Amino acid sequence: MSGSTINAKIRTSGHRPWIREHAVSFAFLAPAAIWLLFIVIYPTIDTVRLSLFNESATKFLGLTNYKTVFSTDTILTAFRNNVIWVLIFPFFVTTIGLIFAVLTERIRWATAFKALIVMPIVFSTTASALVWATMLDNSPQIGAVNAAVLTVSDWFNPPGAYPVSATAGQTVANLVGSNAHAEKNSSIVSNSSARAGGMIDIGLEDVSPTTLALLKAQDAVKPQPMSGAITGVVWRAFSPSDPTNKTDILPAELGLPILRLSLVNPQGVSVATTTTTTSGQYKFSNVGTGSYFVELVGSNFSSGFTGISWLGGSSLTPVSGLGQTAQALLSVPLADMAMIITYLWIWAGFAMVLIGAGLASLNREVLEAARIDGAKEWQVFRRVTVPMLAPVLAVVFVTMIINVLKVFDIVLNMASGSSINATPTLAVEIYNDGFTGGVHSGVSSAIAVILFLLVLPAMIMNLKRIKGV
Amino acid sequence: MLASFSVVGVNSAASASSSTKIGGSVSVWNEFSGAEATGFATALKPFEKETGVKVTVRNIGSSGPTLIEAAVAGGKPPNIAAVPTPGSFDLLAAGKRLTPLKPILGSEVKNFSAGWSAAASYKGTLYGLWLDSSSKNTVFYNPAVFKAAGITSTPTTFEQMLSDASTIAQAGYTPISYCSGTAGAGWSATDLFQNLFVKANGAAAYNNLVSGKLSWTSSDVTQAFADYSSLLGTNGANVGGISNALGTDQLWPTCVNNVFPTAGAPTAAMVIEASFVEQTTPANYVGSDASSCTLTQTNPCYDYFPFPASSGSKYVKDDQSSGDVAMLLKSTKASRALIKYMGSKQFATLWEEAPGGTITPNLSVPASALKNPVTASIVKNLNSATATVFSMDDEYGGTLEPQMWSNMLAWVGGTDTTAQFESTMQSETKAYLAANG
Amino acid sequence: MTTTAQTSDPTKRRHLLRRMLPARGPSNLVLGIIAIVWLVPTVSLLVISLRPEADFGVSGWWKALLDPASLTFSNYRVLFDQGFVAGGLLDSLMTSIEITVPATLLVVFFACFAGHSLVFGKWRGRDVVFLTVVGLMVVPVQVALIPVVQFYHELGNLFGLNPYGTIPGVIIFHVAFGLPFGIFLMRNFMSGIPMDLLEAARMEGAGEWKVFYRIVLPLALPALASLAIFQFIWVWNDLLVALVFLGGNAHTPLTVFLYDQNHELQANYWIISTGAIVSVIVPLIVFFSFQRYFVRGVLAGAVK
Amino acid sequence: MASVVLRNLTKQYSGNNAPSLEMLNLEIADGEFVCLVGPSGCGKTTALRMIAGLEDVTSGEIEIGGRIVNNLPSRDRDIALVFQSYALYPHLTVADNMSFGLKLRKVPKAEIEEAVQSAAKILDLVDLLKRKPAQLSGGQRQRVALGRALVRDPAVFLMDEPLSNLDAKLRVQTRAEIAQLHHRLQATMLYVTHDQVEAMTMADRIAVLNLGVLEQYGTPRELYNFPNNQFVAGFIGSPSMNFVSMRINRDVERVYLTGMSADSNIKVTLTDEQSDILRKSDCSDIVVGVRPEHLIEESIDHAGFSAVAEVEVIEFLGNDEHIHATSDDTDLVAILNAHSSVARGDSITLSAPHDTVHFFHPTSGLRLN
Repeated sequence: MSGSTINAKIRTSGHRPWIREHAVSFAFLAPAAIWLLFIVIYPTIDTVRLSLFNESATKFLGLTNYKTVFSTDTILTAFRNNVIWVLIFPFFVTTIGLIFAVLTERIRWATAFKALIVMPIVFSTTASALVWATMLDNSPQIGAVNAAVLTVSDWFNPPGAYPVSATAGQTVANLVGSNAHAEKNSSIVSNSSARAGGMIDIGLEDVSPTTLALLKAQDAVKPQPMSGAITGVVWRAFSPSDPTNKTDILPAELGLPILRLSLVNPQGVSVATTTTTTSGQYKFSNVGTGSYFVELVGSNFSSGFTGISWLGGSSLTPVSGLGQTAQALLSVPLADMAMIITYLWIWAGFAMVLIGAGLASLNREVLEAARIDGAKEWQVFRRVTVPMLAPVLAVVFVTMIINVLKVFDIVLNMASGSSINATPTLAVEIYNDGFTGGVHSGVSSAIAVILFLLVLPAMIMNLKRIKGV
Repeated sequence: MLASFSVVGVNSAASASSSTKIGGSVSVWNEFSGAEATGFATALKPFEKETGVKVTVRNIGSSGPTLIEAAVAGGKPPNIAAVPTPGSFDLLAAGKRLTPLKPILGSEVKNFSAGWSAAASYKGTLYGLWLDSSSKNTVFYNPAVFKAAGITSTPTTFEQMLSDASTIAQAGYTPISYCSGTAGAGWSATDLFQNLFVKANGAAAYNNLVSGKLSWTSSDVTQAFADYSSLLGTNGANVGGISNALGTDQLWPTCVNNVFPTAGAPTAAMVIEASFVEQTTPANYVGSDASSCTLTQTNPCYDYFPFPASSGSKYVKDDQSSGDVAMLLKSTKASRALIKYMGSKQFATLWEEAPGGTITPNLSVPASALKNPVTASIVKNLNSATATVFSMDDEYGGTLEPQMWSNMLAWVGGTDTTAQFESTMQSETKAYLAANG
Repeated sequence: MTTTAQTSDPTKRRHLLRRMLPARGPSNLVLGIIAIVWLVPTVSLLVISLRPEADFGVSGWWKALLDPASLTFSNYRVLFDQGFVAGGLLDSLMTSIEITVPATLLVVFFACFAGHSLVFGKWRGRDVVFLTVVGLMVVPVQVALIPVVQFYHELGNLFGLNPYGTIPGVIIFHVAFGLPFGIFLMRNFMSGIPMDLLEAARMEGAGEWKVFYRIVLPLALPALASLAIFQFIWVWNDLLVALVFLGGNAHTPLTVFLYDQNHELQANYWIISTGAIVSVIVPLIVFFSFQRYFVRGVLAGAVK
Repeated sequence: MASVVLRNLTKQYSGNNAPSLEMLNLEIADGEFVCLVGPSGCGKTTALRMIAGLEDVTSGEIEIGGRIVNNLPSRDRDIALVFQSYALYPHLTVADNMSFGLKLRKVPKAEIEEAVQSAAKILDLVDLLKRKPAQLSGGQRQRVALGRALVRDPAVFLMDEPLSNLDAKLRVQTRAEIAQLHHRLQATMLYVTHDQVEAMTMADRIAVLNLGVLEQYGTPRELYNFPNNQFVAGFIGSPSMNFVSMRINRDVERVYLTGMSADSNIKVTLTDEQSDILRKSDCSDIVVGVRPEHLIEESIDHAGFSAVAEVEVIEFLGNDEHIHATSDDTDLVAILNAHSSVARGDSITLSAPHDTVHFFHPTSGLRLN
């Protein structure tokens, strides 16, 4: 063999292919690496640097910006909101995903169902926020959610024909025009009393012409007295020709139809009921001895359900007896809940798909073994299925924590003017602070670094878990 | 056009004599939409034709200041931007992003009153040009509803306004349809407070409050809120209730349509908002009483009265206004020419003439440009103001603006007492002023 | 990919399972109700977009269901009649496509290359590189906005090519923020490709490039599809990046178009709902056409 | 066709203490079929992958066809490898799988076509050429993998346990086919398996590896009859050889073996020749080995090995049966004719003739006779 010469030749050229192989490998990595270096890594490092400088990045401040973060109310509010999101959302989305995943195992149209539930993920957050802002509109005439609540509410608390808008500061007392006063139970009782054959007229004001048009009210006409009966008229005692005259029935003043009336004795006990005609007249026949008052029953003025202001500025838990800051930090804005509901709508499908996959890969024989061991269906679920699914559930849960820590779009798109101050999250604060008063923002960078540090452990946890799925 | 020809400076090739074609293009960012945008484009046409400059207008919506900041940082600001927020104007001027306009505008400077010029200056240098203005000193009302309540003349004092409101309520109408603005953005609630404060205490006190020289906890502020309460406390002040003011459904133009409905009968009598209500109203108001009112450009079925001051107030003619201030971010021959044109009589006249009800603080506009008597009256009122202030939320750029809205709505909704509002505002203003100097 | 022998087994199992579960009736009912609840918001958007503008503030959208004759395409007609006017709906639609398609393709290609390098390369430290990339998934987008805007400005100063305010500027940003997830997904998928296949190809004379595009790329196609769908939907639905980098531009994507409408003085609900439907159609088509890959992507990308 | 020579081939993975392969020397003649056998982890696959160029060589030399190929990439070594997993490209058809390498080499289309057709014919794949691997059965896939190697017409075929994924019946059949293929092609083949039956049936020569060390290299017959050491003796043959430890007693006139306990049931008698060898050995104990197939159930005269054992388990295999029996706490396995009437619990005598008894050194394991 001519070993040595061949050897030498190959050895000298021997390392080239090795290097070339790696060169190709590096070349493969290069585009991604360069891209990430300039657009992701550099800004991240720059953010850490900026967080230690003043707003215009000219003076080193050390940790001052971090101190500012923890002593600024708006940023603390953002922290609070992140906490609310993290505490509520991952739990619910995982639970809902689990329920859906388990239930879909048992139906034939599971594919269609899953597609339907997953669908919202592909919607832009802008569109989703828009849809849900409309769904949650506080007028039951527009918002489907409040309309649904209204339908239920009307069974128990139907609105009267002459609803009083309590939220506008209107009270039953405002309605009183003449010869009557409002009682504590929201009813209106005549000032004068009458015996059989007598008459009681009551004038009301503040009654919307629209309502009267709707009820086809006619001009008020004073009825004739009748023996053995108490009669009278209830009318809208307002005329543009003489706005201050509440006692006389002026031309074109309308009677108030379908008012429910009650005849009450001086002890306040109702002895008879009736309703008014389209011209506002009423009649109580066969009235006994003694004098009686006429009562306009409170239910006439009930406004019923007027809608929940989901996206308004109200909070779920107004804690009284605490300092203002503490109160602000402990309350849960209703708008947060509205956004969480929207987010559940978006992400439930994601949780369902992941958990469903976990469910499909479960060893069925273990479940069957449990059944053979005598476990009931619920026990199988509770003691075997769920524990076996634990790794998947954990991945969903932690993924959602990461997701929710970075929550941004939904808040930007959904918060209304009145809830805009109550609902920002850290990511929103980074955005808000970053572009105010010039674009260098130390505080904004400090928030970003903190957010980064908050997400990181969740991410590490997930990567460890995900290998087990 | 010819008038400006005589004062051509080195920089003001703007005069654009018909023989000079400048060419090139100018980018303009603003927040005009709908009819305003159309009118703006119409008003720019002669300039484009004369100079051969192509003007690209872009509506940057309400995130305008953010986008301008980003564009400046990105090295590609627009040539000209117009914002409704004097606050962000000040920040940009302070950051030396703007070009001084006095040498560029030349004689056009004289088209603006000293007040409006001052409002377009930063530390004494003129950096801006008010393109349009709105009077916030306006209360629009439905004459048919006033008639139905037996009210024959509009109120001239705040007290009279309260008593009229009470009468209207008795008649079964909501006296005041309270706008919570787009998505409840609190600016309307803020405007109302500002009207009350400036009418009672005058523009100087108002500006002191803005600049932190007057404390939010002062009795003047407290009194303004007391007045505010008495107005809202008038039963049924607000269509759908106060909680709706804080929600999302009292959207613009719903609050206007309560007074000037597109269908059916009106449910409310007055809407207290700026003159841009007009831009919403004529377009869709069918008139509440078709027999007596035929809606035309010259005969609107709506009317307004100036927001009244309490009887005895010295500041009846101190008004609140708003508008869009144009500024030169990137100076080129074409953009200088354009901003000079924007200060001209021709531009302002064309813009006011265009449908949409835009009015400008440009004094050179002839009265004949306004065919609508309501608009004409508003302009007259605007120009006769002894002092003009801007909305505080506009003066405060950035974070204080939404903070103030939110605080205001918390007060309106009854979550915060007046004292709580005052102390919150005081500390937030202090922090804001400390940060933005 | 599956033989008949493989699929028959699980179905048999499923039948067995079904028999052992309690009655399906209640499940069907409960899920039916859930399905309706889930569908309602989407239907509401569709109905609102089909109602006359004036009806919005007057009555709930469900009223239109009782009176289908009141529905009209006029909102769509108005929007589409604008044609490709800058800032109009169709122009925005085009801009969305112009941004989304390149941003998707670039991420897919670069992630494939990088995944190949990280899985099949034999250089030291590739685990460290991979972990770094995964770590980058944590970085919130907001963090990078300002520095990148300034970086673009610098590019303009140095080379006269400032991507700020241009579509490529948005694409560059999206590609960068799509890559960590893309690399993560591709690397995870590729590590499931048997090394034997690559060795076989190498032995048969394939160089690294040939191994990549003749063997790895075809095999990674499902993951590639998942990634493409995810990236497509992510970019298509992005508001923030487009707003900051393109907000002042005449041509903005659909999300910015919608956001602008949403926040102006007048709530143009008819434009918004109609525009929202248009904006949702493309991702929906993508979703329903490639549902399988989408679900696979969900499974693979659980950490994003 | 080419010979393969391995010289002091060593593989040391970083992080491992012992090398995975230590100083392997092996010469494979041109056209020879060599099996590398050994338990898992013995280094046989490592050796193969080093020859294939898939693993770096720590030290030593690999020579294929007279060329030292240590630093040549796989593609330049003129080899083909059949993987244990077959490594068929799932996205390509059978035909494309087979022609992949040729296409890369830019072989003219017609030539490729011809090569594929002829390989397909040999392997009975003609009807399957259009299919994808997923549509094939295990045996078919295996043949495609072979076909892919075949069309390349390499100097050396390398096979890495190519039959391990097949069921028992198919394995026997394919084993024969591969053997036949080798006869037909007369190609150099290096075949890795852990199954000694495969090695015995197919190989010209077998290399037995254990713990990275070559234990023995020889023809199947050599390995069976003259295993170098206890490991090879135990590894080759099924069931494996019985081993019994015994004590060496060196009398003045003779050497004899006794059981480890006093009352042992096992007796081994030695021939003179064997006595001589043991006398010369330096140890006091010895391991006696006897294959199960050499044990018979009767006492014979002059038996080399005999043991009285109690039957514990009987495995009936049809023609014959495996008897597991215990004697002196030592398990013995014997293959007996199925007609024997042995029953569980019986006490039987198992014997084997002198010439079938092997002696191994108790510590080094080396064969003494």
